[in-house]
Amino acid sequence: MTIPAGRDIITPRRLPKITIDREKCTVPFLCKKCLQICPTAVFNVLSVTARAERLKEMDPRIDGNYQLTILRRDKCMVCNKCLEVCPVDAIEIEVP
Amino acid sequence: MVSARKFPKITIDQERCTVPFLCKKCLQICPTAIFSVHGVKEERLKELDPRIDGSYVLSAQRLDKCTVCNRCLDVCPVDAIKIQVP
Amino acid sequence: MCWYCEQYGDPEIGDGLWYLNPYNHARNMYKLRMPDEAFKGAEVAREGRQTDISIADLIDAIDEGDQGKYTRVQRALQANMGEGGGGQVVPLEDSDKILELCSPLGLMACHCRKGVRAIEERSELEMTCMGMGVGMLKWERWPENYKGGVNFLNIEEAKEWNHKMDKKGFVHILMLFGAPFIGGFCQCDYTDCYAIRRAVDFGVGPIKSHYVAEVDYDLCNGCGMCAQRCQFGSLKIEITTQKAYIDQFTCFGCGLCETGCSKGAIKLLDRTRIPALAEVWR
Amino acid sequence: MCYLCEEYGAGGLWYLNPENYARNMYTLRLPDGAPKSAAGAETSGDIAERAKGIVDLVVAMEQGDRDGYETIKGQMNENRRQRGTEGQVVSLEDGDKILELCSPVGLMACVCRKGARAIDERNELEYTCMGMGVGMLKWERWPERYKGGVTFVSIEEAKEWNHRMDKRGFVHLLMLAGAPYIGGFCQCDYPDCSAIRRVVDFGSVGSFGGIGTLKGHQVAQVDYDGCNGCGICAQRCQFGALKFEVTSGKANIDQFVCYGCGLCHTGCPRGAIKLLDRTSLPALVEVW
Repeated sequence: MTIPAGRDIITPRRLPKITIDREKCTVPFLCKKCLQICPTAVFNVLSVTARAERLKEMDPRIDGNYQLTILRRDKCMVCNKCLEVCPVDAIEIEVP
Repeated sequence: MVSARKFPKITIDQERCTVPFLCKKCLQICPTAIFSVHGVKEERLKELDPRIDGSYVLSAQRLDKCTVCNRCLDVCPVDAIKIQVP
Repeated sequence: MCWYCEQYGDPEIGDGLWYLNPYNHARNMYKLRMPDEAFKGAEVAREGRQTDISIADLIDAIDEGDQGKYTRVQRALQANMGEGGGGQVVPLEDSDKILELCSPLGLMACHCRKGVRAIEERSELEMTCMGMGVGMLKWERWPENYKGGVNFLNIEEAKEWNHKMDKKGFVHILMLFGAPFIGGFCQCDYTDCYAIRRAVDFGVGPIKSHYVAEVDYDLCNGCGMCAQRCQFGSLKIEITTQKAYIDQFTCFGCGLCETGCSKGAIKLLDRTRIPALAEVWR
Repeated sequence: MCYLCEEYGAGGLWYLNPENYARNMYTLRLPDGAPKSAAGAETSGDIAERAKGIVDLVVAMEQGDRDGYETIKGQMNENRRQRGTEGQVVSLEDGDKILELCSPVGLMACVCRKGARAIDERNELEYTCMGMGVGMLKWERWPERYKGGVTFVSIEEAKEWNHRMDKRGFVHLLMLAGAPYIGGFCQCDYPDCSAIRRVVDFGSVGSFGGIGTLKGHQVAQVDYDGCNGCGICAQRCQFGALKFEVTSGKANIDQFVCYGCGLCHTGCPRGAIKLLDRTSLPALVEVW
């Protein structure tokens, strides 16, 4: 038997859709502007494992070594700060 | 999930606990504020006297928050509270 | 009892706490870190195991308004975490004891902060994570995972670092790399640490510690230092009484309020001795 | 838009619409056919009936009855809405504006603290609640409800009191007594205020949909440049929405959990927390 608690019950709600144009956003770990401005830490940056080499650290300056992903779009309140700071206009937020 | 558990059962002996709004010890010691005190019959133009037996009644509403710390038992001067751990 | 203690605790040693059982810090643990059949053990944890799910599915369930899916994914994630990728919050005192048992210990860059905020920790002064156990000796093979290298510490230095992190306000979490092998001793805060955020928002991730915090109303002067330090939103200042209020059902027992209280008004109690909390691990 | 604004806002904020403070509002306070109590019980005098809703919820939790839990919660919200006895959190500034519109206003003992902690507020220095509107003029008929009497105050005195309560750290909350008739201007904290407790304890993932109280029209936002991480704001949040993000050394507000009470905003010595209009953030527009 389980006890419903606040974090076990959802209130249905349409979440914003966030898309990242990877053609434009090529060096997110170097740029990191959106990652650090986001009040609710929606973004995540990952190293592209396919490019990882044993015994080698990945260079943030090289295109495509890191990828920006959306981790927590449930926390996005569309404040648009990321759009403002993105130097290459790679982020798009679609409000449902 | 919080966990699977049964809540403690709290019974208040109303015969003994007669003036809860005057005594108020359990209400103020409870770390999770699970108790509640209410006037029994609010009448127009009359204020209830906390000193009169039965003008207020104590109830334990938020059993889900009771951790059975037993502080209410310790402070109750008339031993009116019983907590049954399931 | 917590699942890890049931599996890996020794009632004779360290009050039966799994992480104080020296056997769990033995060198050969490393080989077991990807659990084989024998180590998968507890059927409870295996039930509902599903590998192709993630937090993203929980979020989709919210978007779709599908309570059933949400609950299914939540349970499966909890089961997965129990098996190997989980962890447990520990208070400062216990973590000091763990540092005495485990070797080697090395400071390293935090993986979560790197991912969530693109923070690069390049030197031992910046590093906010600690790798544990013999696996650390192979760090040089994976420079990307250990950006900035690893700075090995002795027990005293490790404790000093631990206390420094506690003072800053970080929650101490043991991160399992295949139970009971402890791979990381994390210093976490809300939003920037994956584990805490999962636990607070969805009830998925590391389990609560063996303790819960309790306020001594006689000593508490309502200064509010503790409220600044709680990362779980379970400590509030009850203005009416001018005392700290702790919701022990959501308290993770990290002990930050205890170590931050200048009046010594907050104590850690043994969770298992409180009937209503004895089985509250999530 | 919040449903109160939709129905009573006349294009703006419902509580800044002077029409809602007209004297005749008082007679409207209980709509015909509305349930007699929040729990839907026939009599509101009986203690067991009065607490029925919450007690039923607790039983459903114990039995792990999720559907039952949701049904009871839904019913409680529906009853409150029909009776027009919901509430809404307001910021200090909006509270001040309301005090200018409403008359009379009188300090009184808080009913919640009386029930939850048996606190007996006997004079104006102790009072932590404010009654509003012409209904207050009849207070003498109900001495038990207005233990210690009522101290009527002028607009300036009321504002001063409001600011003092804000300084202490109380959340300002409008309590409806038959929408849109505002019966009380509450000063609340967790867990002694039953309104705050109902929303904090019975919400859902990300703290939505508690019982009986709507979030305010604002949400707080941290200005990372201004914040020096002193942590005072974290002491003042009653909703667990504001945490001190140790990594960045800044305050971190979960705006989905935030009720927009503005206590962090008024407590910040550096002015680093701003209140934004809820409607300016698309994802929050429907989060009440």
